[in-house]
Amino acid sequence: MKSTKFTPERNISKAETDRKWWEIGDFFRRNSLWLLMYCTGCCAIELPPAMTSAYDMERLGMGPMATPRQADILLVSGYLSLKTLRRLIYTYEQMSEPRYVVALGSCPINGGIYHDSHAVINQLDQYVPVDVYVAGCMPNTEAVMNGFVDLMEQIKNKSANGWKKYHDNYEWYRQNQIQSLGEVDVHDEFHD
Amino acid sequence: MSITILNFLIGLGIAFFGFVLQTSIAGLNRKIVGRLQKRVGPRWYQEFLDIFKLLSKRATSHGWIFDFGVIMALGGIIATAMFMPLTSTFNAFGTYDNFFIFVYLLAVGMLGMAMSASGSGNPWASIGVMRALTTMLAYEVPFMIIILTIIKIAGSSLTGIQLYQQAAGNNWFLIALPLGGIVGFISLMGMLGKKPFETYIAPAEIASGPMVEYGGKQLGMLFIMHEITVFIEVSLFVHLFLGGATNIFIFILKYFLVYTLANLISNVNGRFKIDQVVTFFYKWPLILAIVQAFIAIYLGWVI
Amino acid sequence: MTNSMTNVEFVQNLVKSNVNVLQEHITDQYQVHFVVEQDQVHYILNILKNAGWIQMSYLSAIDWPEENKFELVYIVFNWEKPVYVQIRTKIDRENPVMNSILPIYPGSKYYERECHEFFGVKFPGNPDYEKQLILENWDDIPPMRKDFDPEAYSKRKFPQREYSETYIVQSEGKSKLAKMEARKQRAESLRGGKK
Amino acid sequence: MANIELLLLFLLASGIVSYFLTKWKSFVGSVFTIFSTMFVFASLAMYGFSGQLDTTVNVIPVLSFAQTNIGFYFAIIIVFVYLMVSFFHPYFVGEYKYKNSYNVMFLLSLAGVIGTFFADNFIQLFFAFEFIVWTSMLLIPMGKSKKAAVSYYGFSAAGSFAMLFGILVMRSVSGSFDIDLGLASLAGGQATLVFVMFLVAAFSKLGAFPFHIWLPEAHGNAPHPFSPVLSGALVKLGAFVAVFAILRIMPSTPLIDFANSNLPHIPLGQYAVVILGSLSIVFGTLMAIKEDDAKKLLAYSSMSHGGYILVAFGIMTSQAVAGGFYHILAHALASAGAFMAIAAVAKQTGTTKMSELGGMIHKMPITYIVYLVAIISMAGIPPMGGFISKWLIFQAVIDKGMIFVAIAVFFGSIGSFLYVFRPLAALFLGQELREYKVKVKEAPFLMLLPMLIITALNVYTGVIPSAILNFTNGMLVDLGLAPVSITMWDIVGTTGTLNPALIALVFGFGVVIAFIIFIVLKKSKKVTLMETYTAGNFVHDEQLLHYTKDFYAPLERLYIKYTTIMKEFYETLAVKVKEIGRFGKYLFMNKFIGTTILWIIAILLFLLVGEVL
Repeated sequence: MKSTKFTPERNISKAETDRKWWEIGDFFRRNSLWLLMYCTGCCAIELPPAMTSAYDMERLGMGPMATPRQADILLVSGYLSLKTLRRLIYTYEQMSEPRYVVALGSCPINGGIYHDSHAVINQLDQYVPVDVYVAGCMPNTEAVMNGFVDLMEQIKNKSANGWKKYHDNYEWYRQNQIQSLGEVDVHDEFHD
Repeated sequence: MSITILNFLIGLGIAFFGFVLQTSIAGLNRKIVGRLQKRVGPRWYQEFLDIFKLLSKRATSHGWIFDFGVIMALGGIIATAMFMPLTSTFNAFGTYDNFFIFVYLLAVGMLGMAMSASGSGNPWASIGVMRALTTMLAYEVPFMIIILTIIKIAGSSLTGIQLYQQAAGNNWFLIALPLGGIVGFISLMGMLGKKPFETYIAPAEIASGPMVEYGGKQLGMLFIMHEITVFIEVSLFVHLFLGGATNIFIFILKYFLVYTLANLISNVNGRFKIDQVVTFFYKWPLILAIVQAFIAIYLGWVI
Repeated sequence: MTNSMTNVEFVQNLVKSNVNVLQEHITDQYQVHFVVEQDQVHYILNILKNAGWIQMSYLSAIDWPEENKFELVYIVFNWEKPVYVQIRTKIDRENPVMNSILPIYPGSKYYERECHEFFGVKFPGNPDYEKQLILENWDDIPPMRKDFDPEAYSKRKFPQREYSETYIVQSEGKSKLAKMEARKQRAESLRGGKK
Repeated sequence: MANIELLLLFLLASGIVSYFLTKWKSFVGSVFTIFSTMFVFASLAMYGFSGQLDTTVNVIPVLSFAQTNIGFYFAIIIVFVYLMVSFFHPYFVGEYKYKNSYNVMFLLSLAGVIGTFFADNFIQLFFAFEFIVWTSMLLIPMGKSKKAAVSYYGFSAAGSFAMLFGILVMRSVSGSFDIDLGLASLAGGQATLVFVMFLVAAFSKLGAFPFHIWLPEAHGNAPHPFSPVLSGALVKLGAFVAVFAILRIMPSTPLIDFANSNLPHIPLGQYAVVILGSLSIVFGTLMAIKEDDAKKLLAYSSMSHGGYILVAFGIMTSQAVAGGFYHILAHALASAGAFMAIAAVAKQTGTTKMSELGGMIHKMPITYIVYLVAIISMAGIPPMGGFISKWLIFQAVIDKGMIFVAIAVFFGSIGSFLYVFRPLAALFLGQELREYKVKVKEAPFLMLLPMLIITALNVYTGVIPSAILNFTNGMLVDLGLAPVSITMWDIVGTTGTLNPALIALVFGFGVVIAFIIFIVLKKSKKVTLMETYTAGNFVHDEQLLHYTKDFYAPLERLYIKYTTIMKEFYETLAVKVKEIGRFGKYLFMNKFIGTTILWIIAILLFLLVGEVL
C-alpha cells in the first residue's frame, strides 16, 4: 500500500515480523514443554520424583504426553541399544517441530559403563541433535530439573536449535545412522 | 424475531467467552488438583500457554480429511456454543436455544473429530473413536430421559427452562428432581470424559485415543474445541439443573462449582473398562432416570 | 515311582536309566543338570517330555574356545514336579550343527533362531532358523562368541567425537561468595520456574 | 396433462422396447430406461404438485385411478428414487446374467408403484402391490444369493395375503372395494381384524420387528443398484399401508387416559404399534452395530428407521404424523444416497464387506462426501433432513410423556451414530489398502450425478423444510389432523421452536471461523498414512494399521448371544412348516396309488356336500 501523510511508512521487514512472532512463540514453548518419555534405561527412575509432589514438574508447565506428535521434548533416559536407537530416530522424526532432545545419564554422552558394548551406542548426538545433556550415573532429580530449566533458558536465548541442525546437517546425521545401524527402517516378518 | 449480523457477533462472543472461561477454570482446577496432591501445581493460565504453544508449532497432516475433520469439529462446536444462553436474559438467538440443538449440533463436532481421527490411519485413533461413541451410547440415554422430564415440565428452550426454575414457587430441578439431578451429574461426568468414564482417552492404554496423531495446530484446535465442548456441557447442567443464572457472576460461580466438583470426583477414581461403562450406565442411572421420569410425569410429584 | 523318592531323584533315575550321562550336577532341589552325548539329546528330551517336562523354558549355548566346543543347554520344566532339568551337550565349534528339536518342543522355534543369531549354531529341521530375529542388520561374526571383540566393534561402528585434552574449569577465578550467590539464584529459579 | 393410465401403458411399452435394446446393447437399453423413468418422473412432478394429474381417461376398462395427497407424496418420492437409481444401470446391468430382463423388471415394478399409489380401490391396490413384489422378487436373485429372494417373497407374500384378507373382510362389510368407504365402514371386531391384517402387511413390507428377517438378506444380496430402491423406496410401501391401518382404523378406545393430564390418549392397537416400532428401533440398531457387510448394516438401519415411522404414526398427534411423513422422505433420500455410495464403491472394488475395504476416500472423495451427508441425515444431525423429522418425532414423544418409547427412540438415535460411522471409518477412512491403491478410481460422472442431486436434496430438506412441511400439512388435513404450525423459516412444536435455516447458517458461520483459524496458522507438513504413531515399530503392512474387524467388539460382547433368537425362531418355524408339508405329502402320496385316489374322492365329496348344504 502506498503510504500517505497519515499512515507512516511501515518499514518492518518480513523477517523482522517473523522474528517477533517467533519470540512470542518461544515464550509459549518454553512455558509449556511436553515430554515424550523414552524410558530406555535406568535413569527413567528419576522421573517419578520429578513429576510427583517432591519436585512437581507441572509447576514449570511440563507434563508427560502419550505420543511423539503431541510432545515437544524427546526425553532419552539412559543407554540406547542399537534396536532402541532405530525406534528413537523414527520417533524423533515423527515429532512436530520445534522439537528438543534431552538426554539423561552418562550413557548417551559417551557410552558410560557400556562404552565397549557391541549393542549400545556411545554418543547420541552423532545420530540426533541433543539440546541438553544431564550428566551423572544416574543424575539426581535436582540435576534433571536443572536440565529442563537449562533447556528453557536455551529456548529463550534461541540456542535450542537442535531440530534446525538436524535439517541443515541431515546428510551427516544420516550417514552416521547408516554407519551404525545399516538401514534405519528395518523390515521384519511380523510387520510386513 | 429477526436475525441480524449482530446476533452472530454476540454468539461468537459467547463462544469466545466460553473458551476463555473454561480454559481459565481448567487451569485453576489443575492448580487445585495439584494442591490436593501436595504439589505446587501449574500457573492458572497454563492451559492458555499450552494451547497457544500448540498453535505455534508446525504440525503434520495426513491428507485433506484429517484437516477438514478438525475444521468441521471446531466449526460445529463454535456453532453450538453460539446458541448457548449465558444467563436467563442474555443469549444470541432469543428463543431458538432449543435443547436438541445442543445435543445434535454437538454431535456434528464429534463426528468431525471422529472422521479426522479415523482419517489419520492410526488404529489407536479408531479404537478411541469406537470407545468414545460407545461411551456416548451409554451416557446419553439416561440423560435424555431426564431431559424428557424437564422438557415435559418446562419446555425445550434453555432460556425457558431457566426462567421456569427462577419463577417464584419453583425449585431448581436439582431439588425438584433429585434423582434426575444425580443421573444428570453422572452423565455429565461421562460427557466430560472424566475419570471413571475416561476410557476413550486412556493415555496409558491406547495412547490418548482419537488424539494420537495430532500435534501442532490441529491438536491446538482440538484443545480449543474440547474447552468449548466442556463449556457447553457444564453450562447445560447449570441451566438445566441449577436454575440457570440471573447474571453473569452467578453463572460463573455455579459453573466453577460444577466443574470443580466433577474434577475432584474424577481425581479419586480409577478408569472403567469400556463394557463396564455401558453396563454401569444401563443399570443404576437408567433405572433412576426412569423412576424419576415416572414420578414426575405420571404422578406429577415435582417438589 | 514311590512316594519316598524326591523329584530330583526321580529325574536322576529317569535320565540315567535311559541315556549315558557323562556328568551330572544337582544345584538344589529345583535344579539339576546332565551332560549327555550330542546324539542322545533328542531321545532324552522326548522321554522327559513324556514324563511331564512339557515346558521348554530356554535354549542357549556356552562358548568354550579352549576346547573348541559349544555347549548347548536345553532347559525344560515340569509343572507337576517342580524341577528345572538342564540337558547339556557339547558340539563342534568349527561346524556347529545341531538337529532342531522343533518336533518335540514347537516352542523352541524362536530359541533356536536366537541361538543361531548369537552363536552361529545351525539348526537343520527348523525351517527359518536363519532369519533375523533380534539383531537387526547384523554384519559381523555372531556377537556372543568369545572371539568377538565388542570394543573393537564399538570403535569401528559407532562414530566417536574427538575430545581435546585440555579443559576449562568454568568456576575458576570466581570468589566463594559469588559461587554461593549463583547457586542461590539457581535454586530460586528452580523453585519458581521463572528466569 | 399427464394421465396415469397412459403412464402405465408407456412404462409397459418402454419395458418391451428396453428388452430388445438391452439385448442389442446393454448400455443403450439402460440409457433408454433412464429416459423412460425420467419421463414418468417429469410428468408426475410437472402436474402432480398442483393436483392436475388426469385420472379420467379410461383406456384400460377395469382400472380406475384417483390422486390423493398421500398417494402422490409417496409416489413422487419413490419414482424419484427409481429415477436416481436408473442412472446406475449403464454401469451395472451388463454384468448380470439376465441383463435384458433386468431393465424390464425395473420398469414394470415402477409401473406397479404408480398403480399402487394412484389406485382408488383396494383390489387394484392389492394387485399393483403384488405386481411390485413379483417384479422385485425376480430382480433380487440377480445379485448374490437366490435364497434372499425366497425369504423376501415369503415375508412379502404373508404380508400381501394378510392384506388381501383384510380387504375381503372390508368388502363383506361395506360391499365395495372403495378405499374411503371401506375404511369408514369398519367397526368393532372387524375393525380389529382388518387393523391386524393390514399391520401384518405394513410390518412385513417395512421390515419392522418381528418381520425383519428378510430385510438384511434381501437388501444385502440384491444387485447393487437395486438395494437403494428396496431400502429407499419399496420399504416405504409398508408405511403407505401403515397409514391406512394406523391412522384410519381405530379399533379401540384410548389406553391410558389420565383424566386431567395430556398424557397418552393412544388407542391400544396404536400403542402396540408404537411398542413394536420401538422394538424395531432397538433391534435394528443393535443388529446394525454388529454387522460387517455395509449393505446389510444399512438394511438393519432401514429396519430401525421403519421403527421410527411406526412410532410416529402410532402416536397420532399431528406433529408425530408430520414427523413420520417427513421421515419417509428424509430416510428415502439418506438411504438411497448411502446405498448408492456403497454401490459405487462395490463397483470399483467388488466387495461390500467392511473388513476387506479401507481408505476409499483417497480415490473416491466425492462418493465419500455423498455418503457423509447421507449418514449425517440418517443419524439425525443438523443441518440435514433427518434432524427435522427426528425433532418432530421427539417433540411428540416428549409431549406424550412416553418414557419407554423415549428410551428406544433416543437409543436408536445415538446408536445410529455408531453404526453409520462404522462404514465411514472402515470403508472410506483408515489406511489405504494395497490392493485398492492402483485400480480404484472415482465413479464415472453419470453415477456421480444422481448421488450429488440426492446430496443436495438431503441438505435442502434439512435447511428449508417449510415447502415440504406445507405439503405434508395438506396430507394431515386429509387425515383429519390439525396441520403443524410452520412459517417460512420456523417450525413450531409444542415445546419449542426450531429454525433449521438458522442452525445451518450458524453452522456454516462456525466452520468459516474455524477455517480462518486453520488457514492463518503455520502450514502443516504432509506425511503419508503409514507414518503414524506405532510406538516406534516399523510397520509396512497397511492391514496391520487398519482397525475394521469387530469394530464395536466390547459393545457387541454384551448382547451378541441374544442376537440370533429371532432368526432361530424363524428357522424353527421353517423346519416345522417343512415337516407339516412332508407329512401332507406322506398322507397324499405314499407308495399306494389308491391312497391318493381315496383322498381326491374324499375331498371332492366334501366339496360337493358343502355345495349342497
